[in-house]
Amino acid sequence: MAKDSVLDVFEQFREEIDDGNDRRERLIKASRDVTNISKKSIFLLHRLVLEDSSDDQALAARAASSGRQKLSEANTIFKNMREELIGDRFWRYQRQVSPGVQEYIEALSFAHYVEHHSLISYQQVQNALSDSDGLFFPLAVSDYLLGLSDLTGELMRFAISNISRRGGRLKASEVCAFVRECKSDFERFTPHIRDLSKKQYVTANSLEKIEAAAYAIAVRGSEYDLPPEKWDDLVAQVTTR
Amino acid sequence: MAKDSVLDVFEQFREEIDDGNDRRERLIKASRDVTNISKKSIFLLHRLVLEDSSDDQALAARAASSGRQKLSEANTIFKNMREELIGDRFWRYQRQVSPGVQEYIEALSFAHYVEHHSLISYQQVQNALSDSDGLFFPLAVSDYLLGLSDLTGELMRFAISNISRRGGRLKASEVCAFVRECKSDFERFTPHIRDLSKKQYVTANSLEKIEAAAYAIAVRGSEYDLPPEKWDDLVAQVTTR
Amino acid sequence: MDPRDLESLNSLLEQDVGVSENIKEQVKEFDKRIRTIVGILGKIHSTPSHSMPELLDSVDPVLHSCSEITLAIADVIPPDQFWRWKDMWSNSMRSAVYAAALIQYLRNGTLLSLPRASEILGINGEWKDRFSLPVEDYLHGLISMVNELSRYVINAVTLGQFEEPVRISNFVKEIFSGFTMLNLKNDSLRRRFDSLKYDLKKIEEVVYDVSLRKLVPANPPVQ
Amino acid sequence: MDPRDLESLNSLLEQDVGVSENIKEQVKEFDKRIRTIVGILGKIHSTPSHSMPELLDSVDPVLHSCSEITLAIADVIPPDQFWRWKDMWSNSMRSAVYAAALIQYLRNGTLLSLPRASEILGINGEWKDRFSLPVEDYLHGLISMVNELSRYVINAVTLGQFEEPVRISNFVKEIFSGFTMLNLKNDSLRRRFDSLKYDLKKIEEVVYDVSLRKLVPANPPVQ
Amino acid sequence: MDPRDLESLNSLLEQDVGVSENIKEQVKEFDKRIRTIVGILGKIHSTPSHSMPELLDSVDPVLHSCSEITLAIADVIPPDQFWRWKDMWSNSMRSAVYAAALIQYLRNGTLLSLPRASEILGINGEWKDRFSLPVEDYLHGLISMVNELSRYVINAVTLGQFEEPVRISNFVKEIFSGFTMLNLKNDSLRRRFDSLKYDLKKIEEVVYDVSLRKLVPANPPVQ
Amino acid sequence: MDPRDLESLNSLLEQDVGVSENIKEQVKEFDKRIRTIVGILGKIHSTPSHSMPELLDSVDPVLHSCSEITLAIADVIPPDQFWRWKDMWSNSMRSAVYAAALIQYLRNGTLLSLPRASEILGINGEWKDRFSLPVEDYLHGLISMVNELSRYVINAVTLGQFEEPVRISNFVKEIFSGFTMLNLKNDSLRRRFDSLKYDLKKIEEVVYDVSLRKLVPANPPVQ
Amino acid sequence: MDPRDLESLNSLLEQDVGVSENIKEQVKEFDKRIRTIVGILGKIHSTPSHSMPELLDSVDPVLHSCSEITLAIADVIPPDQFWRWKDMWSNSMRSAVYAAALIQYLRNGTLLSLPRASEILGINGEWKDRFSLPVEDYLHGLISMVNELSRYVINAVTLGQFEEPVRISNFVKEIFSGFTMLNLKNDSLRRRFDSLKYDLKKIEEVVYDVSLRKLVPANPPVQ
Amino acid sequence: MDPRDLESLNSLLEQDVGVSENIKEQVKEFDKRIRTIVGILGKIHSTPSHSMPELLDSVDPVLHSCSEITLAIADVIPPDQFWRWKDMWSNSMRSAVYAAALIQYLRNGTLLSLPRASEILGINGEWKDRFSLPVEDYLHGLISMVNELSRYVINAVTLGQFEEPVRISNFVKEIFSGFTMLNLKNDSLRRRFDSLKYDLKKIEEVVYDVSLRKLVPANPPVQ
Ligand SMILES: [Mn+2]
Ligand SMILES: [Mn+2]
Repeated sequence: MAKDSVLDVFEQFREEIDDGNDRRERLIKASRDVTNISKKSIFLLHRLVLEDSSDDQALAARAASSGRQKLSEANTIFKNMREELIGDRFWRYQRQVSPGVQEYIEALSFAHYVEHHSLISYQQVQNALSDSDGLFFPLAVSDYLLGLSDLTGELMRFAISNISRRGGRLKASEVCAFVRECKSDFERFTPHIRDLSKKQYVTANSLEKIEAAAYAIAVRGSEYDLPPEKWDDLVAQVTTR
Repeated sequence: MAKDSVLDVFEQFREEIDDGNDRRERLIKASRDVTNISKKSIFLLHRLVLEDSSDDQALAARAASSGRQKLSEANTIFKNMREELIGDRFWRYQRQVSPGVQEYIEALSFAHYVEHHSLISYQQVQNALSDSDGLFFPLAVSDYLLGLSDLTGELMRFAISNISRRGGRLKASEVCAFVRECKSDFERFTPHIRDLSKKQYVTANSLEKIEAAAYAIAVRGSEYDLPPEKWDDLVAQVTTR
Repeated sequence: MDPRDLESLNSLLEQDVGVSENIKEQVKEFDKRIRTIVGILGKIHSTPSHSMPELLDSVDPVLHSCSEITLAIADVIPPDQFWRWKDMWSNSMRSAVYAAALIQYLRNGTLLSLPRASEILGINGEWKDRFSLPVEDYLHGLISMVNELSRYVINAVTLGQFEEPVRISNFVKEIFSGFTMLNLKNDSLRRRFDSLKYDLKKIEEVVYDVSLRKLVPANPPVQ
Repeated sequence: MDPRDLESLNSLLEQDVGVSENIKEQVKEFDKRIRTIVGILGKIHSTPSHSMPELLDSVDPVLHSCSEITLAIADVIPPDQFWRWKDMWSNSMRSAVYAAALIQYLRNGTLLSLPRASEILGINGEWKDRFSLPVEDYLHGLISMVNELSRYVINAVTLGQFEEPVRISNFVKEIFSGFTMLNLKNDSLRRRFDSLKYDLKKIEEVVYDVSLRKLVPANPPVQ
Repeated sequence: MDPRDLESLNSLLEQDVGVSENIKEQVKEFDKRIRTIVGILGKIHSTPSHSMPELLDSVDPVLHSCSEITLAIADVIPPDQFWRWKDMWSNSMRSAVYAAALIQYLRNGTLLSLPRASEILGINGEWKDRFSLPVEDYLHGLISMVNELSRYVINAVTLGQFEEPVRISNFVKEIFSGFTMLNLKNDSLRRRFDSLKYDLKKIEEVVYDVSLRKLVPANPPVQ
Repeated sequence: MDPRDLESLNSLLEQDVGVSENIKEQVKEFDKRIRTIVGILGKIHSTPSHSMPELLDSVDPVLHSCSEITLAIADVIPPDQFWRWKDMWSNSMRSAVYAAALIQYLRNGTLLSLPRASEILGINGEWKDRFSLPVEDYLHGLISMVNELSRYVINAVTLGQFEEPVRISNFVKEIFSGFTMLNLKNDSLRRRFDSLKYDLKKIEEVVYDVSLRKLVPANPPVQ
Repeated sequence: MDPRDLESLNSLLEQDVGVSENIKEQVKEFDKRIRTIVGILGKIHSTPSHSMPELLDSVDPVLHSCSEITLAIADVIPPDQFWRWKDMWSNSMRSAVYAAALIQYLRNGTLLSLPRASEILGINGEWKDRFSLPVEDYLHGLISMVNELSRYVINAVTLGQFEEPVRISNFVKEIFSGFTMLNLKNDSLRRRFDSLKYDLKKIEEVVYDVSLRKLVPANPPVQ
Repeated sequence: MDPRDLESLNSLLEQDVGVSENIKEQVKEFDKRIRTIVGILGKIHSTPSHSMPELLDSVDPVLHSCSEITLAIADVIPPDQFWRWKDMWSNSMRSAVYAAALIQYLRNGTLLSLPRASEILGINGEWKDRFSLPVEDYLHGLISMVNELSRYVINAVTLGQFEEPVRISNFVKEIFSGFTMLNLKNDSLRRRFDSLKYDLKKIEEVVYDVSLRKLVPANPPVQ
């Protein structure tokens, strides 16, 4: 290469490198936005499920739908990211995108659990991450699992705040069983996914908190010779103003 | 407070907290943009000062002006931040803004050094950070000093890459003296500014690199009984094609 | 660096040192008073209802004297620099809010509002650029109060005051539902809000104990 | 989790494990060949010009055999997943570029271009979604070459080849000015670019030595 | 370097690489089985007593299959090099001991001894120079079992099995006082021993809860 | 370096090594005795009141033998260097204070004073420049005692000793309010002071449990 | 807690706080002076021999003023507590020794002894129980001086003072072999001793550079 | 826990403590001798060729006395446990190899082989299960020798021994290309191998310096 051609070639390199850096920067920003929306959606869900209601199932459906509504703002962002993540670009920028995607999955799976008492499937998350033109970008299995792993922390909060509401004790033991199963299901994935074993510790911790709460109820309840359904009524007589 | 009023009040709190978080987020993004522009400006300067030229001073002035030109993009961003940082807000969000400001000062002071061979003053940075309506936002002394401290690293690169150009050896010893003085001037500020002593280590490191380069020239030169001005000519006869 | 510039920078930094040392001095005194207040309030756990008013009254003078501190701090803070320095006294301020909120609840059964908290601590609304009570600190104070109430509930029952759990349970539920309105970052406030959930649960358990043992009449007087 | 979902996730992950182990196998072989190449090239420092062509020729077969590796890797990488796996062989790839660039310079005195490097390493332009030679890796390879040339300059003079420093100095200056065109992040490439500056400086010092001692004629033949 | 010396050095190094890769392969499989075992044992927390035997039986085949691993590892370890490589599988081994000890306790209420643990894991006493179960690993396994039991106690009570706490409390106390007698050097084992104290306290609290509420017949633990 | 200077520097350094090794030896023995003491005291949790005196008496000889250690340490410490070396035995010393304080409380229901603690451990008031019991270590010992009492309360109730919680609750409240008055700097002592609050809360819960169930005569704690 | 005991505990703790704050105040001032000294000494690297005496003389007043600090600290330290507080000013003290040693070498080419260092810093031999200069701090100061000299050698040559390297090389070799004789325990001093070896190598390279180029009269170092 | 089991566990643990303390004692002595050896070898840098034999001879007795240490260690190591304890003396052993290799090179210009190193250090081939010289430690020792030679080259030239660089350059090149052939795993040895490359480069620069100045007869190094 002659000197000028060296400069020309490096100028091309510069453009390529700058393009990559600028795109990385845009994606980091988009990912932060998605994270914020998802966090708000999680708080909204926590708030809504505690509203007074006579029909628990209806309340849950309403809450989940509002949560998803809020999350749809993230979908708009994802849609805009499609171009940036086309072809081999997704894996090139996966590390930048992944925090937002994981938080989104945490929120989405929380809404799903509130409504259906079950784990959202990989396919269902993919459906959420697509429009009529198909997927916005590939869904990494690691993002799916790490997002779900974070869900267990929110479920712990959900169980604890529900516990002193009517029917909350039942809900807590449901969540307890659910989180226990999650933990055990995720165990086999830990060798494949970096950071998952660290998150399994967090899950174990949340699980123990829920178990402790369930224990406290059981112990206190066992002392009284009353069917649990009656407790709430008895207490209600005292506490309603 | 009655229950409803509690909720009303907390709803106000929510708005206040959300406002704060959203503003913080916007400022983080703006700061990242400023950082990127500043980094590009620094590279531009490094590139321009190495161009072939017969008039060193003119070349330097041209380079500095191009660097500042690039930096003016950051000024547009700063201008937009003015509203966000008005009144007591500046200190509230200083930590978010400061990385961008420091990188900007690094770039600005580099342009200044290239042109004037001197340290840009606090007042001069303030002037750069204002328009006809005054300062965009207050300039923290810590940002000023930490930005300048980073400058010494760029000056080290500047000195080393210049060293094998005509007149570069003189420039290197100028930079050496300048960085040595910076280090000694900054010393008294270290108790007041967190992180400055860590950066002083980096400066000491850069300084030693420049000193080593100056030493190598001196040692090699001393062996030959020639005035240094003649070296370049002698070498030029050999290397020009 | 130009010697004059050097000098002027140095004088700017020395000014900051002056502000900081002034505040440090005040905060030391603030902490001392807070320690006294917290010490006295520690006695609520063994104080029967009828002696409570007297105990609470004994805190008032010290608590009100805190307004001397806030005034002194506000005086040394340069305009618009509130947020620059506030970390230095946040902890003390939160404890002050805690104390004020606890006293108000134990006296009237009501929740201390943020403006009222500011007022008690002598924070002048006109100082806005130099001193105010941020929402976060107020909320931290409330959570500390709930933490303490969850302990108080236990001791009240031990002292035979069986109606306290139900009253406090209702009060804390109200605060809890306020907190659910907020979107918190993963910060200390969120962690402490989680702790509030446990307090609420614990208080509820006491309510169960006294209800199921019928230690409390079925329909307490509306507050 | 639904057992079928569990199974399907697991099979996705197992697939990845398969890819990864396949690549690991190839990289091990890649490294071995690179080690051989680097071993041979280590001899340039004690090889006089006239024996250089022979030495360089002896590297060719091993270097060309690397295209077997790139082919094998490209074969196992799923479409569009190039960037997911590339860290596994980046180091080897950079060394391969280093070797190819060094050979080309020592043979022809010219700079290896990125497309030519790809070609030598058997990277097919049509694999774009599964395998390519990223600019960063190419640039790392060039810097390694300059590092080696700065050592070679010294040894060439020791061997009495006084014209080498000037030639190499010009070549490296060209590369250096290419690098100044780039906006680099604070990453390993920037750090290594800094090292390039030192190499250039060191080569220049040798040029001084031979010029001032008049060991080299004033106007060497234009290349 | 003398080529023959070089040859012999390299063959020594290659051997080590071979051993290491062989072991790595086995450990990967070991881990997989351990994870399966741990996964199943996780269900004890929601399993009522009457279904426990069945659950424990379902672990047996996997646990016994671990002896294939120990055999395979013992086979590749050169004589006298047990201690060189053992860190590679210590964690898995400790988990295996944990599982075996937990199963034995839940089945018979007795403590697994070190020789019995070796036997279950298929460790042949004649391998002494190539494979054994070090005391430290055995003890780590026991501590893990106690950690798990302290959680199990909680969940057993939740399931209404009120007699478990007292039984487990006695078992753990015995282990605890055993550990107190041991001369543990100040290392990871010592740190984990502290966790034992914490577990014991937790279990005592459960015993307290059920005794207080007369959910078990009054029967003060034997001294 | 001037040989004489060198000599004197080295002899200074050697002296320090000597002191340090001497102390290490003693501390090893100290630790051993402390381990025995702590081991015996661990039995208080399953010892009914009537056998307690006998248990406590059995600790006395070992505890008193610790004065041999303090004497031996004091002997090797050069004048004025107490604070240089004390970290080496602080932990053991704190445990000794803990044991002495626990024994005194369980015997007489009273709090061990600092001078009395010194005396029991055989610390001679005249050693002031070479050995003393610093306030901090004394306070650490007291906190450890409270930590243990919070566990003891639980087990006492399990053993049917329902009057213990109220007694201990009063004792710990007194210590707690004593600590509240102290101006603790923000260090490890402050952190452990928080654990005291937690212990107190736990003891109060036990008092609540036994009061609620009328297992003790209604008798509101003295203020 | 007995109120009188409490009183005495608290007064002990308050005393410590007082001592600590007093020292902190002094250390702040100490640091300021040290920083001034270090700032001035930074100029040795650009000062030609003939201006050196003047530069060094300008440090003297500040350095001597440090004796005010040592006096002030010694005054507030209670008898026998030197080792309790000394970490608060060790760093400053080491820098002071560094400065004094560097000045003495640059003036006379001799090594500052420990007693002379104490004297310069105004440390009174009679304060032994309250203030002294520990060997470790003295040695740290010497190592810092060597670190600085290894940099000075480079800059001296740049300034054309070709005789410096050989002189300094001999001086540093002497110090180095002195350190080799010392029985350093495996701590920070040992680690810094390794840096000395690195400095020595650096200085030897400079000596090599000037000898090779015959910039100094051939004069092999004395063995 | 079964008392007999406990007994046997404890005796196993006690044995280990015994072994460990025995070794610690020996290693302390080993280190002392190594320090002496390294101290003497430090003088090679200022020793002219003709006095070198005498200097090297003076090391021999100390070096040979190290075989007492290896014997003593081998004696206390239980069969098969070499790899369990070897980290305790690896550093000393590497230094011993370094010393032996350096001496052999300076005496004969030849490379110390692994078997010969074992022999010098008194390691008996029959101890295989209790004591041997692992390849890694031998190689670490060689690298340290090269590090030292790169410093020696500089000082030799300063002393006017211009023929040393070329000789040493050839020797180091041979070692370097030996290492290139070895399959080093990515560990500390690999990292230190990089330092070797750096040393070689430095030695080549010295060769350059002396060749350029015609201080040695032109004589291109043999390939
Ligand atoms: Mn979350
Ligand atoms: Mn920079």
